[in-house]
Formats: sequence, C-alpha cells, structure tokens
Amino acid sequence: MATFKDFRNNVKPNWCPGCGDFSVQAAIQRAAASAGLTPEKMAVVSGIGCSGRISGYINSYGFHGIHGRSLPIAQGVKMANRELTVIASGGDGDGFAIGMGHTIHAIRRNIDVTYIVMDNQIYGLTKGQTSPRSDMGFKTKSTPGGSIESALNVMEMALSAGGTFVAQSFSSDLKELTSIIEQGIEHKGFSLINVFSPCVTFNKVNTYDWFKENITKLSSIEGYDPTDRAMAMNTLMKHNGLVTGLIYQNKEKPSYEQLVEGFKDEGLVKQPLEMKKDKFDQLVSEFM
Amino acid sequence: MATFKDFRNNVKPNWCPGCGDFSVQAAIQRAAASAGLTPEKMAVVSGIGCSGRISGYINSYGFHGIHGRSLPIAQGVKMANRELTVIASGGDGDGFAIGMGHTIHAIRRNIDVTYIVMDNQIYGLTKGQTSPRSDMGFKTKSTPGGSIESALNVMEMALSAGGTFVAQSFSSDLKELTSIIEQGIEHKGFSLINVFSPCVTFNKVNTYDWFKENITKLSSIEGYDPTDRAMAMNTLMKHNGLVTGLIYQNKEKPSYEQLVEGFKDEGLVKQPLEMKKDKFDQLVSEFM
Amino acid sequence: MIKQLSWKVGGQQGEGIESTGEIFSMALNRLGYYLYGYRHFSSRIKGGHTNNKIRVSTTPMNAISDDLNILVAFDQETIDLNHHELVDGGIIIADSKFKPEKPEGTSASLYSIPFTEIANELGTSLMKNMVAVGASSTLLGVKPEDFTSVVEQIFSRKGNSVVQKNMEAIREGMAYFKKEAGNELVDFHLEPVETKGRMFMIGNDAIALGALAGGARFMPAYPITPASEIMEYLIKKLPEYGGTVIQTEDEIAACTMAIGANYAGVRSLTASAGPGLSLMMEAIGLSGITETPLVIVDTQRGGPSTGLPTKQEQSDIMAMIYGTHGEIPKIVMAPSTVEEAFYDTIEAFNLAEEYQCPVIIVSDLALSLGKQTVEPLDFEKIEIRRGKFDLSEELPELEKNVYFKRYENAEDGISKRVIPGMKNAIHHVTGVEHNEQGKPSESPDNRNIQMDKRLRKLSDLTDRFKTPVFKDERHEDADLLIVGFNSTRGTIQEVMPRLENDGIKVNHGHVRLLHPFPKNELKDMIDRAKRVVVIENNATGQLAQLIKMEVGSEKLKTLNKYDGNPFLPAEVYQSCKELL
Amino acid sequence: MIKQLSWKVGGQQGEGIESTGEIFSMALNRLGYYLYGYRHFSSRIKGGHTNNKIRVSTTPMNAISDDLNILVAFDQETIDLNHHELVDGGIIIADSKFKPEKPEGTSASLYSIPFTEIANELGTSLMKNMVAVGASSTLLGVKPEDFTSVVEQIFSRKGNSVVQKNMEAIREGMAYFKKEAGNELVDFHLEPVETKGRMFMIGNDAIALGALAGGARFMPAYPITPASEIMEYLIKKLPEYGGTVIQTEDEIAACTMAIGANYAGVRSLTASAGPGLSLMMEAIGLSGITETPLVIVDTQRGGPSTGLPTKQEQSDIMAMIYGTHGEIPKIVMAPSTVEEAFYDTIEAFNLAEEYQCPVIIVSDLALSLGKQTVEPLDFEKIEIRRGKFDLSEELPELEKNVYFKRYENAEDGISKRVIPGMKNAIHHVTGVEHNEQGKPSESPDNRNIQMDKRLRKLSDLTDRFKTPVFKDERHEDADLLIVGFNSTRGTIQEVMPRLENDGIKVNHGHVRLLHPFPKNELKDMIDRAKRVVVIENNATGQLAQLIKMEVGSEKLKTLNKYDGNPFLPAEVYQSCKELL
Ligand SMILES: Cc1ncc(C[n+]2csc(CCOP(=O)(O)OP(=O)(O)O)c2C)c(N)n1
Ligand SMILES: Cc1ncc(C[n+]2csc(CCOP(=O)(O)OP(=O)(O)O)c2C)c(N)n1
Ligand code: SF4
Ligand code: SF4
Ligand SMILES: [Mg+2]
Ligand SMILES: [Mg+2]
Repeated sequence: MATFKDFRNNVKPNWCPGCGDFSVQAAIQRAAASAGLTPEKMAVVSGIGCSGRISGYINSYGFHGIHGRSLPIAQGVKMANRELTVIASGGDGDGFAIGMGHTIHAIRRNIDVTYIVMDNQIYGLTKGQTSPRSDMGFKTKSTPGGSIESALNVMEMALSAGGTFVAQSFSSDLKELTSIIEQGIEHKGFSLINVFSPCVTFNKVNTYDWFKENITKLSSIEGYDPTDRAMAMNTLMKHNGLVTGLIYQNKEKPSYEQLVEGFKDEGLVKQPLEMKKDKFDQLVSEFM
Repeated sequence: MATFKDFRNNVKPNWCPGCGDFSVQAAIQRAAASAGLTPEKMAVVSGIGCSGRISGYINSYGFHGIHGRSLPIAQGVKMANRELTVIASGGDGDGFAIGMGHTIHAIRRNIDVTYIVMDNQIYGLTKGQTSPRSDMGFKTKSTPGGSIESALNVMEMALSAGGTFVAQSFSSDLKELTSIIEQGIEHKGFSLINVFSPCVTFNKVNTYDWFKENITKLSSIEGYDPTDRAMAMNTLMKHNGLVTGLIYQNKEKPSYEQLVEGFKDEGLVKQPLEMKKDKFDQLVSEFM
Repeated sequence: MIKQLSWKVGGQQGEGIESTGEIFSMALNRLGYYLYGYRHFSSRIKGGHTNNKIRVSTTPMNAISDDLNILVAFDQETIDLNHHELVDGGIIIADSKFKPEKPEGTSASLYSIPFTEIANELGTSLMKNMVAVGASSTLLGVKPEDFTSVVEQIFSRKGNSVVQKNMEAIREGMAYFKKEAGNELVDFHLEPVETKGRMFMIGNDAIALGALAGGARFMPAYPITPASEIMEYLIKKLPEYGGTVIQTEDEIAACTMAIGANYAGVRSLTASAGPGLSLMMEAIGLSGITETPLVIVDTQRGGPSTGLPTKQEQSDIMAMIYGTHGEIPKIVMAPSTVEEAFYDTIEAFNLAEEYQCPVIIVSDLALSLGKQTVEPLDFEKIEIRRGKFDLSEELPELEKNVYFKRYENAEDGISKRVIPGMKNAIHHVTGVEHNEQGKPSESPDNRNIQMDKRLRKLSDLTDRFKTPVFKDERHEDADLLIVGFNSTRGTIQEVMPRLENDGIKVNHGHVRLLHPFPKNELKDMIDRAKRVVVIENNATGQLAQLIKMEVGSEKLKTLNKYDGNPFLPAEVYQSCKELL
Repeated sequence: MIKQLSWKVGGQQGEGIESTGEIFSMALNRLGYYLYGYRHFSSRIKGGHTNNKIRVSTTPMNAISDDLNILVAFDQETIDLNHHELVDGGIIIADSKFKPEKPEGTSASLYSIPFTEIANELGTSLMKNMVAVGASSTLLGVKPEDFTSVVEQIFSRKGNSVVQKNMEAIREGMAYFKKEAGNELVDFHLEPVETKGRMFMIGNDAIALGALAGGARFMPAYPITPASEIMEYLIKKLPEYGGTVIQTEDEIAACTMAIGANYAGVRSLTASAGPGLSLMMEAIGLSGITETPLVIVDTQRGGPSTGLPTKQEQSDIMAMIYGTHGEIPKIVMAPSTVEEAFYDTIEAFNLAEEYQCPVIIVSDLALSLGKQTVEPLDFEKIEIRRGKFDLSEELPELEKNVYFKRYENAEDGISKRVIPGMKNAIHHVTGVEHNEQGKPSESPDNRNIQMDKRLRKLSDLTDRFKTPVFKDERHEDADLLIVGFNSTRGTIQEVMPRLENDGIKVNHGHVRLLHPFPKNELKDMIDRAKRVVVIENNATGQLAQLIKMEVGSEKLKTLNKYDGNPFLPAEVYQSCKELL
C-alpha cells in the first residue's frame, strides 16, 4: 500500500511561504494514500494560476493545462481510462471566472472526477486582481476603489447545477480537508470541493484568522443531513456560504460513466483499435 | 407614445409556423410599448440560433452577434450608453451551454440588461441536438439513446448566482409573458427571464400541451412572496423549476451602473473624447 | 440513350426535398450509375427555397454540372430560380397543385403532374415526393422495381403497408407521367451500366467512418453546420466499440476534452466549422507544446463570423495554419474527394500519434455535404500506426523522485510516449515550457532544446506523406497548371478535357497537404508550366499566398469565387481561357 | 567621467528588487540622464531569481546593454548568475549578510556592504534596498539630495518620518560605500547633463495613456502578463472621465463587451497576451464583418500556450494577421518605442473608427515592460478623427419599415456610421452576411457586393499610414538592410554604428504596420540592399515569411532568438558580421 510519502516528489513548490495551497497539496497526498491509491493510477489535472502548479508537486501523473480548462481535460482523461482516479484542481479565477461554464457542466454531467478549487478570493499569479469570489468592497489592483460585484455563492450554485457531491473546507483544517478529499475521491460521480486557501501575499482581508472567525463547521450543526438537498440549500443561504464540511451528497444518482451505452469497465484505452473485417463490411454496406 | 406596432418591422420571421418564438417577439414588442419606450432608444442584442434571429424582427436597434455572447455585447452597449434600454436574447443552448459563464457573470455583475432566453430544450437551428435544458432520457440527434445528463435548473442557478430579477414564463401565456418582460425592463439591474418557447419541429416531448399540464403559475400559489429568496429557492426545488411568474426580485441592490465610480447618468457615448491640456500635463508629469 | 444527365428537385425547406433527392439517387446508385449530389439550403429550418441537384453518369465524375436536364418543382419559386440552368429541350415536372407557369424565354417543356393529388388519394400528401420521384425517373428509363430495395430500407420500420403505399406512389407517378408525355421523351434514357456495389456518401460520412476504422473511440464535439453529421454518425456507432460521443458545452471544452482523452491514450477527435475552430485556437497550442496527439476536422463554410453558414467556402486555410499564438508543429491535411476523406482521416490519427502533434483535416462544405459515388473502400488499406507509443511495454524502473523523460530530446524530435496508468512512466505535462521530464523550466538553454525538438519533428513529413499533391500531369511542359484544394478537384478534372480540346496543354495539381507545405513538389510543377492558376473559393487567395510564401512564383494567377456557391466547370473553363 | 554605464540589482522575487531599480532610475531620470530598464522575472510571486538591469546614458538609446558595470546583489545566486556580464573592472556590491563570494575567473571587485545590518539599525530590514541604492549610486557621483524628490513622492503617504528614514538609509549606504572604496572609483562618475523633464515609463504606461488621450473611455479586460498594467492604469484614471474598466470573466467576454461598447459609440479597447488573443479570434471576426471599430492590444510573450509567460518573444504576428476564420479587413500595428506606443495607440482608435474594423496593436514584453526615457509627449500631436461617424447629425427621416443603410455600398467601402439612440438611424447589425440595411442575406450578388466593400476598405491604408516603416537609411545602396519590428529597434540602432565602423553600409527598416503590409516601401529598401537580415524574437521567422509572401525576396536571411531573452546588441552585431 502506498503511503502519503509515495505521493511526494522532489519538486519544491514555488508558492509563497504560508500560502494556503501547501495544505491542499498535503491533503491530496494524504487522502490519496488513505483511499488506497497508487501514484501511477492517479492523474492530477490542473489549471493556470499559483494553485495550478499543484499538478507538478504530487508524485502522480500530472497535466497542467490552460487557464480555466482543467475540467474538460480531466473529463477527457477519465472517459479514456475510467480505471484512473482523476483529480482536477485550480484557482477560483480558473474555475469560477474563465472556467465557469465548464464547472457548471462538469457538475451536471457527473463524470467521476474530484475537483478541488483553491479559493483564495483573488488572482494570485497575476499579482492581485479581483476574482468572482472576492467580496463587495474588496480592494485589488483591478478594483482600487473596492469591488462592486458580489462574491459568487459557489456552493449554492453547485447544488443548483445538480451537484452530487458538494463540499467545502479550509486549508488550516488539514484533517477535515483530507477527509473531504478522500470522500470526494470515493464518491462515484463528480465532486466539487471548494477550499478556502488563503493568499498571504495579496489577500489581506480573507486571512487565516478571518476564516477562523467566520466559518461554521457543518459538523457543529446538530441534525445536519448532507443527503437533504433542501437542508443543504437553506443552510448555505443562512450562513452565506461560510460553512465547511460535506454539504451535500447524492449517492443514488449514477455517474455519467455508468450511464453511457456500451461503456466498458476496463479503460477505453485498452480496447482494441482495429476493426474486424465483417464489421467494416457491414458499415460499408450501409452506404450502398 | 409608441405603440407595439411601432416596434414591428417588415421582416417576415423565418421561424417554423407554430414556433414559440413568435410569442416572445410579440411580447417584447408589447412590453416595450407598454413600458413607454421608443424604438430608437432600445437595442436588442441576440445570439445565434433560431431564437437569435429575433433582433432582426423588432423595429429597434438590433445586434445579432455570435453564439453565446449576447450578454457581453449587451453589457458593453449598456455601459456605453445607459440611456438605452438593452435587451439581450437567445436560445437555451446559446445562454446555458456555450454562454453559461457569461450568463452567471452577467447575473452577478447586475448591469441593467433584460435577458430573455427562448428555452425550447433543444438546439433548433442546428436541427435537433440536446441542450443543457433537455431532460434526462430525451432523444435527439446527438443523444439517440436518450440524454444521460439532467436538465439544468436555470432558475435555481440564477438565484444562487445572486440574481436580482429572476422570472420564468411561457410562450402560450402572452399576457403573463408581456407583463414579466415589462417588469424586467423596468427593473434596475440585470433581469433573467426564461421563457418556455416550444420548438414544434424538433422537440416532440416538451410541447405546448406538455407545458400546460406541468406548469404551476406562481400567481396561483397562495402567499408566494417574490422578495423572499429562501421561499423562491424552496418553491423552485419543490416544483422542479416548472413554475412561471416573477420568482424573485431584489429592488434594494443597486445596479452595477449605480455603483461605478464616476459613471455619469448621461450616456458615456456623449462624454467628450478630447482631453484638456492641463489634465494631460498632469498625467504626463506623473511619469517624470 | 445518353451517358449522363442532371436532375434537380426544389421546393420549400422542411418539405422533404432532401429525401426526394435521396431516394432518387440511392436507386440510381444501386443500378450502378455514378452520382454527384449537391444541396442548396438556407440557414433556417422550415421555409425558404432549397434544392437538391443530382448528376447521374455512366462514368466517374465528381462535380456539379453546369446545366440541368430535368427540374422537379414543388413551387413556382423553384421554377423561377432554376429554369435558367435548363438545357435546350430540358424538362420541368411540376406539381399541378400550385399551377406552375413556364417563365418567359425558357425553351424547356413543362409537365404539370398532380403530385399532391395522387398522394392524397393514396392516403397522405407526404407521399407527393414519391410521386415526383416516380414521374421524373421514368424519363430516365428506370423501372418501379428499381426502387423496391430503397423504399424497403427506408420505410420498413414503419411497416409493410407504408412500403407498399410508397411503391404505389412511385408507380402512379410513373404511369401518370408516361400518359402525359407519351413516348416522345426516350432521349433521356440512360445507357444501362453494370450493377456494382458502390457507396454513395457525403464527405462527413467518410470522415466519420474513417475515424471509426482508424481507431477513434471518443469524440467530444459541439454541433455546427456543416460538421454535425460526423458526431451524429459516431454517436450511433461508437457504443459498440466501448466508445462514445459527448456533446460538450462549447468547442473549447470539446477540444480540451479531446486533448485529455488523447493524453490518456485514446484516439479522440473533434469536428467543427470556422466559429468553433476560432474558439479552439488556444487549445491547439496546448496540444502542440504538450505534444499530445489531437485530430480536428474543420468543415469550412462561408465566413467570416457566422457569415454564410450553409454555403460553400474555402477561407480557413490561413487560420488553420497560423491561428494559435506562439509556434508549434502542426499538420493540416486537405482531402479532395469523399474517398480520400476516408483514408485521410485514418492517416490523420496515425500522423497525430506518430508526430505527437495536432492534425487538422480541412474539408469544405461541398466536400462535407456533397454526396458522391465512392468505389468500395478497401479494408486492406486500413493501417494503424502509433509511432513511439507502446502501452504494453515494460519500462525500466525509475529512480526515486525521477520522472520519466516524456520529452526526451530525441534526434528526430519525437520522444517516447507513455500514458497515465502505466508503471514506471510517471511524468508531468504542461503548457508551460518544460524540461525533458515535463517540469516547468525557464532556462534559456532548455528552451532552445525543447523548441528545436518540437519544431524539427515534422522535417520529414512532406517526404513521408503519401501524395501531398495529387497530380494529373498530362504534359512534361504545360501551358497551364491548375492548382486547387478540397472539393474543387472534380470540377478541375472536368474542365481539363475541355481545355485540352481547345489545344491547351493542362496539368493539374491538387494540394492535399497544406502544412507543412509540399513546396518542392509544387515548385517542380510550377516550373514546368507557362502559367499557373490557383482556384479557390475565397476572396483573398489564401492558397495562392501560401504558394507565394513557400514557393515564390511570379506567374501565379488566381481565380476566386466567394459568393457561397461552388465553381461550375463552365466558369472555370471560361476563366482559364481568359487567363491564357 | 563616463557617458554611460549599466547597473543591475538582483535577488529573490518579492524582496523589493523591482522598487530598488525603480528608485535608482527615477532619480537618474530626474537628473536628466537617458535610461533603459529591463526586468528579468519568473512566473511566480515570491522566490526565484529576479533582476532589474538599468542602463544610464548621457545620450538617447533604447536597448539593453551587452555588459554590466555595477552589480548590486542581495544573494549569492545573483552574483553567480550575472557576474559574467560584468566588464573588466566592473564592481559587485553585495549585502554582507549572505557572505558574498567572488566567483572564479571574474576580474570585478567585490564590495561587501552591510545593507541589512544598516537597515536594521535604522529600524527595519525593508530599507536594505535603500542602502543598496545609496551605496551603488554614490559610484556614479550622485548625491543624496538627488533622491529627495523621489523618496518623498513614494513614501510621503506613509508620513514624514518614513521619508526621513529612507533618506537616511540612502545616505548611510553612500557613506559606508565611500569609506570602503575610498576615492579610487571616480571613473564611474557620469558626466553631468542638463536637467530636463523627460518621462520614464514602460510601454504599457504609454499605451494606457495613449488610450486615455485618444478618447477611450471603456476597457473590459482580463488580467494577464504582460498586459495587466494597461487595465490597472486605466481603472485609476477613467472614472474622472466617466469611464471605467470592467474585469470580465474571460477574454471572450472582454472582446465582445468592447465590441458592444464600440458599436454603441464609445471608444473601447481590450488588452491581452497570446492566450487571451487566441480566445478572441471568433470575436475579431465579428468586429470585421459587422464593421464595428475595435482596438485590441496584444503584448506578446513567450509562447506557445502558456509557454514562457514572463519572457520576451515576438511570435504572434501570423496569429494576429491570419487568426480568425474567414476573411475580414484588419489593421495590425507595431510600435517600436515607448513614445510610439503612445501615439500609435491614439492612432489605432482613429483608424478603427475611420475604417470601422478591428485594429490590433502588437507589442512585445520588452516593449510593454521595458522602461525607457521618453521625450515629453506632445499634446498638440493628439488628434481625434472619427471618420464617417457623426453623432450630432440630423438624419433624414426614414420611410416606414426601411432601415438606415448602415452598410451602404460606398465607393471607398466605408459606410456612414450611426449608433443606437439616434433618431432615423435604426438598422440591424449581424455577423451573418447581410444587405445594406444589415438584414441577413444569402444572395450571391449581395455577398459579392458586401465582401468586396469590406475588403476594399483598407486599400489606401498603407499610403495614408504615417511611417509604416521606420527608416534609417544612411545609404542609397547598402551592404546590409536590417529589418525588425517592435522592441528590437533600439538594439538595431545601437548595432548600426558598430557595423559602420567596420566599413559596412547598413540601412535599417523597422516595420510599424504589419497588416496590410507596406510592401512597396519595404521592397524599395530591399531592392537597394545587397543583403537583408530579418531579426525576430521567434523561431520560425514570421516577419521574414510575411516579407517573402508580400515582397518575395531571395536575399533574405534571418536572425532568430527564442530563448526568452531580448537580443543583445553584441549578438546582433556578431550575427550580422557572420552573415556578410
Ligand atoms: C487565457 C488566459 N488568460 C489569462 C491568463 C493569465 N492568468 C494566469 S493565472 C490567472 C488567474 C489566477 O487566479 P486564480 O485562478 O484564482 O489562481 P491563483 O493564482 O489565485 O491560485 C490569470 C488571469 C492566462 N494564463 N490565460
Ligand atoms: C461557436 C459556434 N458554435 C456552434 C455554432 C452552431 N450553432 C448555431 S445555433 C446553435 C445552437 C442552437 O440552439 P439554441 O441556442 O438553443 O437556439 P435555438 O435554435 O434552439 O433557438 C449552434 C450550436 C455556432 N454558430 N457558433
Ligand atoms: S501569491 Fe498568494 S496564492 Fe500565490 S503563492 Fe503567494 S500566497 Fe499563494
Ligand atoms: S426549428 Fe424549432 S425553434 Fe427553430 S424555428 Fe422551427 S420550431 Fe422554432
Ligand atoms: Mg485565486
Ligand atoms: Mg434552443
């Protein structure tokens, strides 16, 4: 069995000291080990941003794509080889600005990919502009007078889009984060995990302390039932999205792969490429 | 005062006889008249699809753009000249597939544009493929075995994205539709109006009759309060999105234009282009 | 008896015009005739004039005809819009329902036949098309029985009585027309030919079938005219092979999803037309720098922007070759017949895997939707080559923390390809410049190494590529060399004997590999011609520009057409004469 | 006393290296010296080597220098990576904190100065940069007072005591260094120059200022290196003019939103780099066919895909010219100095409105981020021309149901432009082919008319465009013509006297209008040169290809560099010698 150390490589992350993304990396490594994965059966597909570098920091197959497109790439990988565990990841700009359409559609499509967003409510790599997760009034390079758009309630959105696994966590809470990621990996279908992962360099508002003060853990809410969609929605509305834990899971709904006609359990990549002569003749005859 | 006839031009729509889009066109024309608009102060921006042709069928300024981009174009028009009434419109594929990211962000940004989606749950112009609004199991050219993705709950999504005016209507109900569009036009901020607008040629499931049977009018729900976001959300969940009427409106939240620093009431288009010499000298000196 | 004729049916969109042509031509195909069908249609669903023009011949040809022998009309508009194409002594067969009138100045004879009335009598006006098929095909000497297998194939799932009714409609149409026209029209009878099992298909069918035969198993795509048929065919066929089609949210998703699947080892393609291709530009660069195989089909249509979405054009060449920022290796192929579209598609997958780069198959509307007779495709010619990719291989164990050198600086620029799931092959892939292991690197030396490696990959391609230029060289030294690409091939071929007849020595070079450009092959042909004319369905002469850049010739002339319609042979003939 | 020297400061990213260079150079700028600054940085936020190289001269120049006189180091890596650039007798001034060591083989002298220690004593280690500025600038003969205005400007909002502390740090650095080095180093003293108010700015500043002065009032954009400064500047300045910047969800939204605003009559731009530009391709086509003015800035960086996002490259030319499907009129301009970037941006808006088409301003990283001394910009030269657009005009009443002919087939291809909100000007705009009123039309004749109209618009542009090629023609007939574009201009200019010194007759043509291509101007220059070398920061020689296509010359040689760094004058000199 692989341990979390097997998911480490020798690359030193180029994140700023204190960046929330370090914990996300560690949590993925631990969750992968604890879910019993092996590095060569896992692929991490990432977007562009500080966060996007994560695919290079985990000892597994890694694909660092283009800005906003980690999800379609990841879905392609999974469709090609359902024997792989596919993790997609990136920043809040990556997933909720330029990649928004793909995020909604990946949720809806429900292909078995675990999507981890490192949400720092800012654009880190481009040096501090507003993101769709930035709060109203937040001052950045692109909103020197304070942002005049409100932050997206991404968890509500994921629920409305038909999410079958919707969760949120926080970089400081490595234990919860690891467990959520592990559950996400084990979930059959698409899982969206939004992680509050502070940017210590450009976001001086939504800091570790800020989150500690403002977050409610779902585990602390009595009677919270993550299989109850209406409860999930109402709780999110009540707490303005600032909760962590497993918000909603639907284990009943089959994943996309389970529904595709003729889709084999063995990776598509292992199916023969060649066509039999009789098949070919049949196809040809249809045009006669 | 302009009447709805002033919003007619001499172009004969090339929609199929019976297409739901005819009513949407009529409703826009009536609503515009009844909101007291004049054709030259109105711009209809549309996407690509059968529905997208609508900009050419209304006597007003019309901009028929590219697939999925009616909203950014419309927002650009409005930012340039807030004295115009700007209506964006297009199909469900246009707004919820390729244009999904823009739709969410237009909702969030809350620029005063009225967005009318002609939702026929199919791709009409490309001759009948599935759309993000198609139901599970729906057979189309691209899903001959039945769709294996579930239909997007667009109204829930609009609510979660922070919509300040979220409404739904039905082509057969010209009165309600006209009134909703008029309210949308009058709303200060972004309004999303999803219209069930049957495609009589390619969608043999979600027909006029089907809607008549399955729709609940909000006006028939006692005590329904469109200013109560939680009630709106819960009602949508309960009725699986199949309601018509004004679902939610927030009149408090200022529109984007109202929040932009220095933004003038008079159209930006009327501001002088030339810069004064003293201003220029000041700017230049900042680089010395 | 005649050797060829041209037949057209026209009416309003949504009235079954397409299937009328379909049934007519399928029957003739089964009789052994060569066919070429081209549809004129608009960007709307119902209403608006549409027509289907079908050329029938006893010998092979692949071009629309200049004129028309028989026009079948379901409305007066069809007559008004198309009568000028009719030859002297041509025939109009029209539904008596709309009281057809012969336009002034036409010498054609008009037969008014009660298509709708006969159909109604048989039970439903829907069958008016069959009546028309019957009426018009009797002219050619075709018998009711010749339609049996086609009608059965199409209608059998609706039950035997429907089949019988439709056959009846054909028979009644024939009978009525014979009665009307008597025997005076035997001149239209086609010479009989040997019956032979040939295919009759559109380019998109051939591309889709080629993808399937070429081992493609996954196709993410977004609908668009004139590419949708490819996904619509494959969604029906792929499940049997464990594969599928996903209709994505847009073309960016389609292209990047295809990249993901190819990266993971599955042959995967996407297809679109101009607007979709423009959206894929960033993703194409990703495929280039990550050296991930990728096959994209671009079915060109009238541009720019939405342009003329249902019309013929060839104006995406430059965008396909140059349209991503930065510099990548890329292959752009242009099949010129339906048959080639099949084999080229298979080859595209081979090249994409061998060279680990994006391959674009450029088609055009006339090739993608035009229906041609195709000699039976040869199973033996299907070949699958995967280059330096070997899934089965046992790889040597890697040192701890050392990645597999996925981007090893191989002499030919092509590194060994491995995929996720393999043991001892872990590596990183990124659109950022990277070292041999795929780790991001900003080192100038590494940059030079990797950039050079990528760009040298294709250095042998023009030599290896089978027939980068289709050559019909009838002369060592020619008065005229005609150059084209994609669907104009049949037209040019048709014009050549006409020019030769006038004593002009003509050679023909049809470019099948647009990038990297086969400059030597073309240069040689150009050098041996007094004049060169480049024929293109676009306004700026893109192929000609390419030739100027790559070969650099002063003798180039261009013949451009960009009104949305394919060239007619007569137009090309006329222009060539004028140029000489 | 010397006339010029080169100074570099290096350390880890996030340590204030950029601002160290900033303060040093601002002070020298105010003293009247000419400056050129180039930053080396990586695609990460903190950590990783970064440096800022500043060249100081008593006379104008616009290029990075071959070598280095003074290296200020905050870590050993800086010394190890950069010492090879130092001239004989060069100087390293390093923070004693990291115990600097002189690498083997360097003849430079090393001065170890306690930057951090002195700063700590003054209260905070942050001020180590100021100590270093002081220490190194004393070499040049600069006095503490020369920094006063700069330090005040930067720190005054933090209070007077911070200002004083920073001045103190500079003074202490100077004093310490003088003590260490004694007076032996007066050779580095710069000749005094006349103090004159010149600007010191990066290309992006000039573009942003040009946009503002040129009447742009709206900028939707999405952040990206190296373009973000443009939006970041404008968001601060536009509100005063009633305008604003919107950070959109992506570049497609940015570009289409700009189209919407331009359509409605407001000068609007967007800016991005390669990846964003690739995403805008479809929208660019829309601007082209709808004849909507649009200004896009492309700040080129290392490609393909994400490539080398913080490095210099010039590899987007072909994509900018050809990268949308179909065919549209388009203008691609390439300023070559910061000053030109200002005037060209204003002109871009004029041309976009006059020709009603997309205008792309291509820059490159070295031009966009390189900081240059700029002669005071001339207010009088700011000119605003809006072509056939008149908002105020009273238009004749339209007949009922007749639209305004927005696409009237004018002789020069340019129709009168009206905007929504105007009386008697209602019309339709569409990306589908359309008639004069903007109504969709599939008519072949109309298509020809509209396509011809659009494509003929630009026929007079190369003649009208002011200086499509910057020419430095020192000879009627030259041994060598050097051709380049964008930021290489200063480097080429610097190389010319060196070559002339060797007796080589050199001319220089710098292409400022890339499309439509000024072929006649360039042809004339090429014809009069024995050899031509095209210098480009890319691998495939895109400008050279363009010249081959447009002008067609056999004598072209190319000099390419694509390792992420700008050309050094010495490299260009060397290569030119080898080519001759
Ligand atoms: C198409 C495209 N547009 C813009 C960029 C520039 N860019 C790189 S990362 C980034 C956003 C970073 O923000 P986020 O996704 O939140 O990631 P973070 O750095 O905060 O982790 C942007 C805009 C790009 N690489 N590609
Ligand atoms: C970028 C791009 N991709 C694809 C198309 C082809 N296309 C035209 S309309 C359409 C979708 C039509 O569906 P919808 O938006 O629901 O409109 P409807 O026709 O149903 O009214 C598509 C895919 C296009 N025009 N542009
Ligand atoms: S800039 Fe912010 S997000 Fe990026 S590495 Fe630094 S702390 Fe992390
Ligand atoms: S195809 Fe459907 S959506 Fe399109 S016009 Fe016809 S009925 Fe309307
Ligand atoms: Mg972020
Ligand atoms: Mg639709």
